[in-house]
Amino acid sequence: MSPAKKKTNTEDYLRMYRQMVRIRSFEDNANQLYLSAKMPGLTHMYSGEEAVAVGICEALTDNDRITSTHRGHGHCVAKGAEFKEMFCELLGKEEGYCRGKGGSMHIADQSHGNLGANAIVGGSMGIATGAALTSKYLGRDDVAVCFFGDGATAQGLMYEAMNMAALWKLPVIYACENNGYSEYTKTEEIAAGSIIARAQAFGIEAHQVDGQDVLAVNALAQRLVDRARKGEGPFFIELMTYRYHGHHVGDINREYYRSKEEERDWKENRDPIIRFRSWLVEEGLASEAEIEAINAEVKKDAAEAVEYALNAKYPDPSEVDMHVFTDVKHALA
Amino acid sequence: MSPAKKKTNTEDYLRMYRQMVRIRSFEDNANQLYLSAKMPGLTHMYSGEEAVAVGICEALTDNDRITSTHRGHGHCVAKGAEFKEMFCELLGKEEGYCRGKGGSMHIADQSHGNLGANAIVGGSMGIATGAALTSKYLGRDDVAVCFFGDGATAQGLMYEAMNMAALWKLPVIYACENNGYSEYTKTEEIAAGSIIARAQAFGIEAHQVDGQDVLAVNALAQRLVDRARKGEGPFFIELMTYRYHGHHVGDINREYYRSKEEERDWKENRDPIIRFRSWLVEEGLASEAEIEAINAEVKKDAAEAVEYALNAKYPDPSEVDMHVFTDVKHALA
Amino acid sequence: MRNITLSQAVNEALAEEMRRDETVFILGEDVAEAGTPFKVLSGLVEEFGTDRVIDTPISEPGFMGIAVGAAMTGTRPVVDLMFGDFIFLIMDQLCNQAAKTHYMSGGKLNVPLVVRTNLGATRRSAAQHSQSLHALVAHIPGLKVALPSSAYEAKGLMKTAIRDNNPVVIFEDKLMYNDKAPVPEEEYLIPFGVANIKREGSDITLIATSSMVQVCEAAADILAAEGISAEVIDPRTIVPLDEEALLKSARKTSRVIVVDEGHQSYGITGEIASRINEKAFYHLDAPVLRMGAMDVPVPFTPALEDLTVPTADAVAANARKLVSGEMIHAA
Amino acid sequence: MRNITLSQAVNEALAEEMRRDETVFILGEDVAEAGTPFKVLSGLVEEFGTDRVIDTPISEPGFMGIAVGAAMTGTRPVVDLMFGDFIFLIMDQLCNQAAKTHYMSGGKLNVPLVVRTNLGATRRSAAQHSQSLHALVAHIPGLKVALPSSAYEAKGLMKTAIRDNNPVVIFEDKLMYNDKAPVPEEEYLIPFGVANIKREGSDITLIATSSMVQVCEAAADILAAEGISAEVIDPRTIVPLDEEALLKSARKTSRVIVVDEGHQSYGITGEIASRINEKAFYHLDAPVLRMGAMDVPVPFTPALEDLTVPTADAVAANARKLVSGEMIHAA
Ligand SMILES: Cc1ncc(C[n+]2csc(CCOP(=O)(O)OP(=O)(O)O)c2C)c(N)n1
Ligand SMILES: Cc1ncc(C[n+]2csc(CCOP(=O)(O)OP(=O)(O)O)c2C)c(N)n1
Ligand SMILES: [Mg+2]
Ligand SMILES: [Mg+2]
Repeated sequence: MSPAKKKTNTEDYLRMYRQMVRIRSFEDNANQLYLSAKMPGLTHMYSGEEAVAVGICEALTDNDRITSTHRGHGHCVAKGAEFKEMFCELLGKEEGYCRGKGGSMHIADQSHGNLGANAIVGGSMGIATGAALTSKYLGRDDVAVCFFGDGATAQGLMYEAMNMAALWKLPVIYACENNGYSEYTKTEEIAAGSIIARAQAFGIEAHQVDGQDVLAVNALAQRLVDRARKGEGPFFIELMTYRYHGHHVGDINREYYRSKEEERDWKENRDPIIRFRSWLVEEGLASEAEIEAINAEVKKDAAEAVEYALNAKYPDPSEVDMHVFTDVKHALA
Repeated sequence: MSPAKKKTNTEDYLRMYRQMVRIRSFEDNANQLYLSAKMPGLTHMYSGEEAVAVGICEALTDNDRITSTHRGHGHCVAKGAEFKEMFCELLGKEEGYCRGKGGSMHIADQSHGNLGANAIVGGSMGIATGAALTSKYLGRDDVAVCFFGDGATAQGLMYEAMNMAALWKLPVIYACENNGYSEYTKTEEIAAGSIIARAQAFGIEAHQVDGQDVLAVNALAQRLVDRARKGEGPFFIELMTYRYHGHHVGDINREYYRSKEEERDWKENRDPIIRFRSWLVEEGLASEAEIEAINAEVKKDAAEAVEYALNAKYPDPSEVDMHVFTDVKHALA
Repeated sequence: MRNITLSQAVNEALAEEMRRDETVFILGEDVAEAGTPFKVLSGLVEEFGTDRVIDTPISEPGFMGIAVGAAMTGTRPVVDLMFGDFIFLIMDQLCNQAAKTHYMSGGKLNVPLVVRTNLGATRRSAAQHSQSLHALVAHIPGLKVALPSSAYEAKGLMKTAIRDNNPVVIFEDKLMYNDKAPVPEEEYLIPFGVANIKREGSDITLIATSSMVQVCEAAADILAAEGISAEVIDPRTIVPLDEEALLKSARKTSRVIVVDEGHQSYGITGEIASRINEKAFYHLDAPVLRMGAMDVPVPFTPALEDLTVPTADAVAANARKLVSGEMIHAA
Repeated sequence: MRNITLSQAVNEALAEEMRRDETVFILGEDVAEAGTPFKVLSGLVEEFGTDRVIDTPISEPGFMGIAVGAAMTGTRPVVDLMFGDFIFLIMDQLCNQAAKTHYMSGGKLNVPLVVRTNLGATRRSAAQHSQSLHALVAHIPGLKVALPSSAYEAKGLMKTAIRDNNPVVIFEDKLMYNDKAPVPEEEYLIPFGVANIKREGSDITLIATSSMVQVCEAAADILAAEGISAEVIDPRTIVPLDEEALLKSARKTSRVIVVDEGHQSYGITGEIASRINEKAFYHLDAPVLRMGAMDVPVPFTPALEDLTVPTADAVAANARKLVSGEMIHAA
C-alpha cells in the first residue's frame, strides 16, 4: 500500500472501501443477470478496476462532472448512484436512471454529475472538456473528469480536446484507465510511444499511478482536483489497472489474447479491494468483523435492488417517441 | 546558409533554384489572374515557402508520393508538374491536370506522384499514410510525404495516422509547414505545447528545420527519405517558414493579425530564393548572369503557359456527369 | 422597413441573444477578430469579448464535442462551422451524441446548442466547399434543421434556434450573405415548423428551400408572364416540417415541384414529395416532381458547376410541362 | 445446395478474393486473431497472415483515411467498421475524400475500396450500436451502396464490391450473421444495380432492403393465406438502383410499399417511393406507402425497441389496407 498520508477521518476510508465493494457487488450481480439471460443486450464489467473510479470520484463533489465509458457501472456507483435505479436501467425498466432508454452503455446520473456512459470509444473527450468550459465560463470552480480506456487514446478527438483544454486552461482531468487491453488486443499493439508523453506534448502535466491502490489514486486525484479548481488544469492521469472479466460478458474464451496466469496474478496479488482491506485492518482502522459487516450489507442491498428491478415495470409503449425533443411530448404524434 | 555538404553536381543546385523560382513565378501569375478577375474562385499562395516544397521534393523520385494542401501549387510544381496543365486547371480548362474539375484546391498530378491538394485541412494525413502502407504492402521502397500546415496539427486525424505509422513502421514523412499562422490566427493561439513533441510522443523521430534554407531542408529530407526507404520510418519534420501573401488571395487587410514589419522582415531578410541565390553566386556555382537567365526563362515559360491557359477551352458540358464512377461513362445518363 | 444583408441579420440575431442571455456564446475557427472568413460575425468580439466569441483551433470534431458537453451543463453554445462540407467531421458528436443525449437519458439531459453553417454551390469552391448537406442531419432523430431563405428568416430562425433546448443545425446560403432583405427593427422570432407562403398562386406549387426560394420566385415571375400562377412555399425548417401547409397548397394547385440544392438522390426532395404523394394523392393531377442538385461532386470549373444546380429557367420549364399536362403522359 | 450462414458467406467472399488478388487486404479493429466481435472473419488471419488482415487501433477516421491512400496507390483495402453507427466517424474520409477523388481528379485517380459494416436494431444495443445509416452514404455521389439480404447476396455482393474500382459501402444485417441460406459452392458474383424478385406476386409490390426482405417475405406469407398475392423485390444495391425492375413491378401490381430499416424521415424510402410515383404515377391505384424505422433514437429497453422497426404484421396490415382500397380514400 502506498504511503499516502492517513486521513484523521476513518469514515472516508470506510466509504472508499464500501464504494469499491459496491462496485464489485454490482458487477457480480450484473454478470449473474446476464448469465441467467435476465438482462437484455450485453455489458462490460468494471471488476478489478474499482480503485480507479473510487479513488477519483471520492475526490469530487456532486457538482463536479464526470463522463464515463462503455465500462461505466463503476464510475456510476462511485459518483453516487443508487443500485435500484441502476439495475432498473440495466434491465430496461421505467424506474431506471434513463427510464430504460439508455441501458448499460448509456447509464447517466444527472443528479450526481455523471453525464453518462458512452458507447462510442473516446466519444466523451469533448463532452468532459465542454463541461469544464462551462465551469470556467460561468465562473464556478467545478472540475470535470473524463474517464476513458487505453484503447480510446487512439481516437484523434482526444488530442483535439486536450489541445483546447491546455490552451484555455480548463479544469478537466483526463483519466486514462489503462487495463492493458483494448477489446482483444494488447495495449502495446495499438499504442505507439508513451501515453503520458502524448499529454505532456500539449503542455499538460501528466502522471502515471498504480490504479490498484485506491489511496495512491485518491491522493493524486485530491491534489490535481484542488489545483484544477484553482485554474491550474488541465491534468492527465494514466491509471494502471486490469479488468477481471472478458472485454464484455460474452468474452469467455480469451486465452488467445491473454493467459489465465496473468489474470490469476492480478486477481490474487493486486486486487484493489483485498489490498485496501488488509491495509484498513493492519492500520487498525477497521476490524475484520466490521469489514465483513460492510460486505454483507452491500451484498444484501444489491440483492434487494436486483429483486426490485426484476419486478419493476417496463416503460409504457407510449414512451417510445417521448424525449426525442425537449419541447414535444410525442415526436410522432 | 547552412553548412550543408556541397554536392559535386551543380546541376542539382541549379534545379533547386529554378524550381523555387518557378513556384514564385507561378504564384505571381496566379495572383495576377485573380486580381484581374480571370481566375474563378480563390486561391492560397505558396510564395515565401518555396524552400520547403523544393527542399523536400528534390529528395524524392517520381515513384514517391506526396499529398498536398489547400496551399498546394508549390508542392505541385516541386514534384514535377508543368505550368501549362497547372494554369489550365486553375482556370477550369479541359487540359488542366484534373480537366478543370479540381481547381486550385484539388490540383493533383498522378504522373509525378502528387496525390492531390486537399481542401479539408488535415484531410490527407491518412491518405499519405495509406500510400506508405501500399509501399510496404507491395514490398516497394517508395516513401510518402504528407505536407500540411501548423493549423492542421489541431486535427485529431494526424495523431491517429501517426500512431499507426509508428506501430507499423511505415515509410511516411510528416512535413509540417509552420508558417506561423492558421488563417488569421497565430500558431501559438491554436497549438499548445510543442508540435515536434507530439510526434515524439508516438515514438516518431522528429526534427525542426529552417524552412527558408533550401539546402538545410534538402539535406535533412535526403537523410530521412533514405532511412524511410530502408524501413526506419516514419519521421516528422517541422519546417519554420512564412507565407508572404494573405491566407488567401482576398486577404488584403491583415494588419489586425500580423504587422507589415513582420512581413517585411521575412521578405527582406529571410527570403529563400534571395538567400540561395547569394549562396550560389558566392560559392561560384552560378554567375549573376546565369541566375538572371534562369529567372527570365521561367518568367517567359509562365507567361506563355498563362496565355495558353487563358485561350484553352473549357470542358464540354457533357463532362459534368463523367468521372463520378470509374465504370460508368455518364452517371446520369 | 430597413433592408439589411443576411450577414448582418445573423450578426444581429447573435448579438441580441447574447445580450439577452449570458449563457450564449460562440465558438469556431476565426470567429473573433476575423469575424469568420465571410465576416458574418464582425464586431461581436468587440462587444462580447473573447470569452464569449471563442477562436478554436482547426478541430471540428473537438469543438463540436466541447459544445455538446458545455450545452449539457448549463450554457448555450453556438458552434460556427465554417463550411457546411465540414459537417462530415462533426457527424459523430452531432449525431451520436448531441442528437441522442436527451432521449438516451430518458429526458434528463438537454443539449441546447446551435450549429450554424452553410450550403450552396456556384462559388467556384469545388467539391469540398460547395455541398448542401442538410439531408444528412435531417435524417437523424433529435436534431432540428433550419434553412433560412433570406435575411429575414436568417435572423428570426437563428433567434429561435438559440432559445430552443434541442440541438439545431442552421444552414445559411453562403451565396446570399450580401443579399439584402427587409428586416424589422423590432425583435421577432420565427417559430420552427411553420412554412412561409412566399407568393400565392393557383396553378402549381413550388416548394423551395434556402437558395432555391429565390430561384423559384424568379421561376414564378417567368411563369406569371405566361399566365401561369405559381405558389412558392418555403418550409423554413425541414425538421420539424410543416406538412399541413405543404399539403394544403398541393391540394389547392394539384401540381407540385420540390426544389432543393442538396443532391437529388436520397436527399430531402424525396421525403417531401413522398409525403405529398401519400397524403394528397387524389388531389394531384400529376406526380410530384423533384429538382435537386445533380448527383455529382461539385465541379470546380464554371463551365460545369453552373449545370449542377436548379435554375429558374429549368424550374419554369418543368412547371410549364406539368401545367400543360406533358408530364402526366410521360409517367 | 449447401446452406451456410451469412457470416460464413462473407468470410468465403473475402477469402476467395484475397486468394485471387494479392492487393486485397482487410483492416479494422480486432479483425485478426479475434476475427471481429461477430467472428465473421475467423480463420482469415491464419490463412493470410497479419500483413493482410491488419488489426488497427480504435481510430476509425485514421484507418479509413489510410485505406483511401492505400486504394489510390495500388491496393484494394476492405475496411472493417465494427458497427454501422461508427460511420459518423469516417464520414469525412469516406464522403469528402474517397467519394470525390475520382471526379475531382478528372478521372485520373481511383479509390477501389470496400467499407464493410452493418445495420439493424433489436439487439438491445441501444442508440449508438443499432442504427441503419445507409441513407447517409447513398446521398453522396461517388459511393456505391450494397445491402445484402441473405448469405447468398452477402457473398455475391461482397465479391463484386471488392472488384469494383470505386468506393463501395456494404451494410450487413448484424442480426442475420447466423442465418443460413443456400449458397453455391461454385464462384458467383452478383452485379450491382440488379434487383432480385424474391417472390412473384400480382396484387401488391413490397420493395424491401436488407433485414426487411425477410420481414416482407413473412408478410407475404401472411397475405398469401388471405388470398393476397404480394411480390417482394430486393434492390440489393441502392446505388446504383435498379429503377426499371421496381417500376415494372409497380406498374404490374399498382400498389407499392417500400420497407427499410433506416429511419423513415429523409431516409431511402422517400427516394424510392418518389421515383415510383414520378415514373409510374398513372399505373398506381394508391400512393406508394413507406415504412421505415421510427424517427426516434433506438431505445435500449426491449419494451420499446421492438416497436421501432417494421414487422411482418405491420407490413401485412398496411398491404391489406392498400389492396382493399382503404388507403386510397384516406389520401
Ligand atoms: C468508436 C468506437 N469504435 C469501436 C468500438 C468498439 N469497442 C467497444 S469497447 C472497445 C475497446 C475499448 O478499449 P479501452 O478504451 O481500452 O477500454 P476498455 O474496454 O479496456 O475499458 C472497442 C474497440 C466502439 N464502441 N466505439
Ligand atoms: C477541416 C477544415 N477546417 C477549416 C478549413 C478552413 N481553412 C482553410 S485553410 C485554414 C488554415 C490552415 O492553416 P495551416 O494548416 O497552418 O495552413 P496554412 O494555410 O498556414 O498553409 C483553414 C482554417 C478547412 N479548409 N478545412
Ligand atoms: Mg483498455
Ligand atoms: Mg499555417
